[in-house]
Amino acid sequence: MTPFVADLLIPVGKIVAVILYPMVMVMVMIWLERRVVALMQGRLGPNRVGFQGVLQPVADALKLFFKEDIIPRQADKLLFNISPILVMFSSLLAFCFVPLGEPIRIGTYTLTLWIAESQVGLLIVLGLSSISVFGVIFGGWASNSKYPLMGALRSVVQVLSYEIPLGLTVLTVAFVARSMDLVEIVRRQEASGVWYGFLMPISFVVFWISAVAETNRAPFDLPEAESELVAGYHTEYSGMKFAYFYMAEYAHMVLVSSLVVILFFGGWLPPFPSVKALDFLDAVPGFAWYLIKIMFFLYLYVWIRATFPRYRFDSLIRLVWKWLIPLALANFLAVVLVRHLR
Amino acid sequence: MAFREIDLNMGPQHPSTHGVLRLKLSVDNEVVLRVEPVLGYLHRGMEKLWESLTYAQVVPLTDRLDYLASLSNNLAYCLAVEKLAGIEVPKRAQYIRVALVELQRLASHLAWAGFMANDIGAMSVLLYGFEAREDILDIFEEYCGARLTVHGVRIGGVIRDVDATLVSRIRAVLERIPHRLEDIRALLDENRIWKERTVGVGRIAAGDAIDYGLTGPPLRASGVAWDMRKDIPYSSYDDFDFDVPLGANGDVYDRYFVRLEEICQSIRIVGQALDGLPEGDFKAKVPRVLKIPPGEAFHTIESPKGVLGFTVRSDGTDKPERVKMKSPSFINLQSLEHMCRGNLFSDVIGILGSLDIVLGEIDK
Amino acid sequence: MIDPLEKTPFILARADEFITWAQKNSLWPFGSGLACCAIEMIATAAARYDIARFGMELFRASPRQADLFIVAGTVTNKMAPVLRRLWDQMPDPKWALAMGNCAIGGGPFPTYSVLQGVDRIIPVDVHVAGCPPTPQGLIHGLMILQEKIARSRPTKEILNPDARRKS
Amino acid sequence: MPAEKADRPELAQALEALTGRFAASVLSGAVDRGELAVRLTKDALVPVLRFLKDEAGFNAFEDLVVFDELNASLGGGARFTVIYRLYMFPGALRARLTVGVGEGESLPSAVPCYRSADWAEREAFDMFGIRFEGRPDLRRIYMPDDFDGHPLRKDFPLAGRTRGL
Repeated sequence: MTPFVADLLIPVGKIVAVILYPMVMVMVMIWLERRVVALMQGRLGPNRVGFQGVLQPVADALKLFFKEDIIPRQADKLLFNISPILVMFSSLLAFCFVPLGEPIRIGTYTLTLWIAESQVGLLIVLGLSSISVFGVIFGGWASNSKYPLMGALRSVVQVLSYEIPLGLTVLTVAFVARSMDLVEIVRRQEASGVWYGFLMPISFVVFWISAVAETNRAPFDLPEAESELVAGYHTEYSGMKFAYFYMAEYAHMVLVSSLVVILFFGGWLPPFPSVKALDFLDAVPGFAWYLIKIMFFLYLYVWIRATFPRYRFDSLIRLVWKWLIPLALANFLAVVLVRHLR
Repeated sequence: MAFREIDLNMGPQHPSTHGVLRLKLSVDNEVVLRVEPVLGYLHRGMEKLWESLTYAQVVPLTDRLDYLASLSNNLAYCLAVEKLAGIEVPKRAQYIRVALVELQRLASHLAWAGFMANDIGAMSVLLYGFEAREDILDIFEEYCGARLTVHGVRIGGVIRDVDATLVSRIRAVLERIPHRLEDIRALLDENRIWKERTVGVGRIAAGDAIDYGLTGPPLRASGVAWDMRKDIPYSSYDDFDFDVPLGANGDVYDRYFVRLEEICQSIRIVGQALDGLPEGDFKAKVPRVLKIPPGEAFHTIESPKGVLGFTVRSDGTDKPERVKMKSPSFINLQSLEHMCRGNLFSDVIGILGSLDIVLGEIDK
Repeated sequence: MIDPLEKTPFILARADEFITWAQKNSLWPFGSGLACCAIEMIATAAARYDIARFGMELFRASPRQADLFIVAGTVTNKMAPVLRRLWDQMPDPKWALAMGNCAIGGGPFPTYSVLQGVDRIIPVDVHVAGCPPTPQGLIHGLMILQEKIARSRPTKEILNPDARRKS
Repeated sequence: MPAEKADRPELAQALEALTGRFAASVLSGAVDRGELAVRLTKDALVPVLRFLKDEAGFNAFEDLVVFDELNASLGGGARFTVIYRLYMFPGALRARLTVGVGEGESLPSAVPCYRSADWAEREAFDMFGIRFEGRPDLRRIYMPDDFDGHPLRKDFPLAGRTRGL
């Protein structure tokens, strides 16, 4: 492979891919959510634009692109403009560190399916994904309006609280895998023969609940609770800036689902590695397994949304401080003890 | 994160004020200090308008008061006029009225369950409630051609007779509704989040409830068995066997529970009314131009929202001198502040939803 | 109005088609329920009629994110300034649909407190008659609006923003 | 027709006690169609309401109805007739108090006695311009604060004096 291809084209291709991949996933997710929720409610959902309505998110995005962009006169213009970008790009940037599979060998060249490999990839991804909350806070504050401000305040408390159990459960994974490298974590799961989700079910459950709360999704969608706060922190946003918030929420969901799959469900590994009769599953490319697993968790998001009412603020905080954090702490201690005794 | 007490303006355009109600809230860290409802955004001047219409022309306008239960409004007004004019309604018409009004109660409560759950965030229930409600609207559409503003009860009787086809269709719907109700109850009854949001929220004790003039399901949720259908039976309600479901705590959950139980009771009543449908006319002989000698009458019924009454005063012409409506939502809403004070902002929405107000009825 | 004989360059015509395709297929209504018609509007979004099929189920609670103002119900003089303000808060391009006789012309209420037609305060694109209109009627109105959007030429407004302000 | 409760002894007893105690103020009293109907002068309104609530057991306030007697007032009668409807639970009995109010006169408020009369009085003030004394916050409830006139008065035109917008 010529140096030109290796040094220039492939990085450029990767950059395009890392933008396209989350965006396509977001579009698919938006369509999926609207269709699946509709079907769960005995409706049909979007089915007019394109085959079965798959182009619906495209039409939505295009329409929003051509909408007028309103900045309220009382708003803090700089922060008002920055926050949607901050939210969108922190989610997209995190995707640079999320591997999509094992490196592929093309002749002598090794194509890695990630943009940046880092020994502390896990920390970076979590850190970047929590930056997006600043976008929410700034956006809510800069709107200079009461409902967005209340949404932003709710968001602060919620994210601050739920980061703790999230961090504690991630710690158990890092502890067991003895690595913070996302690729390495998957490899360790392959080597140990059991996915961490089955090894440490409590870690997985706490992580998942906290992750749903982190992404501001039902039943934890208090910062944008429609029946209470109109549209929450993005009430004053219109056009493309609103689209950024909207897409960032879904990008965040894709990111969190990817993390769950990598940390707890073996990433791109095929299921049942120890069952000889199912060896043919290895023939399916790892990326396909990866996508299937992500889709499952995205579906779970939608399922939860269609089923549960919204938490109230105090019970939300009670849930995390009285249940999740003690549980995560006990779980962490247990993991350390078991690991130490063995 | 202590921040000052702020005034929050909810409405008149807000997704969960059920229309164009405006609430002036004072909140301190989301804890509600004061609630002041501001009305009149849907004040259409109905009572003034009625004074310029004949007795029969008023009936279709009553549809637009409580638009989720238009037949109940028709019935209350017609009963008041009949009481004033001394019109004897045939037994068959009374039974048809009961069947229609109880179907309307089903529709209203099902829609309420949907709105309420949607306010709390369970959006699927809204769709399930409306799906079940569509079945009932189909019956209305077949009976008199309209879905929402039905205008099925007329002075002296009902608009037309029911035939065997309609009866069998109603029975089919009555069999389907419990299944739909099952779907809703499966999602909510034992749901932890739902219970956290509703149990013990918006409590009102029985004494306070009566003092505030609360009527209908919110009052019965506080354990007061005040139901006009039992207390002062009208339209042959004393012929039917039904229970008045009561709550114990007077909180939002009990209001939910009482309404869902009322759905079951209404199904029973409609079944009995259809079984025992007597032979006879569906309408009394009422002169085309109804002139009523001077006088005044007041009649109340138990509408899905509470005790609904009409005062009709006649001056001897073919138009009422004054029609005054006693609207249940109007009085029920007064107790909002009592229930909300000290609760969280999110609960205001739940409590408001649990009162089941309709702005058309409040603002007239 | 658009002059049908006026020539549009080929590229712009294609761009118009493209943009209006997106706009007409993604009409997010502003969930503004005023009176009885609001119930029928919700019924239209519910299971049996399901306007989600046309991508219109995202009832936005904030006017900033909505494209279509469905004036569903009686507009009173007290409510009229509020409605006008909400309309002004909606970003262009936006459309208004007057649902029901009250919104069209006061309906059965020729009284001291009712605004006799919402087009006195906001420009209405489609009127749907009925008291209240059935969900089928509302969907028909929405389809007419889609046709109207398909005939519009958004590029003209984008290239010449003054034209929009004048209209 | 609902069962008439004219023979219920409570109503007759209440009427007797009422006419005994407030003889000077009760203009007429009867038990009419299962209802205790009393016409009285407005100075005794609050004591009578209190008596009916605390001693006769009419614990719920149902409705406040105002009639504009424009024609009668031209002949010298009071401009408005105000009717208070009370309800007894349990028992399902009703009481009706009738008071006449002249143009520009005010009524003592029933709110200290029955909390649920609050908005009903505001409505009466908004629609007829009857003032109620001894209660806070007597503002218009339906019409905007700057609205001119009281719509339900007989001399107010249906379409209003000024066309809105």
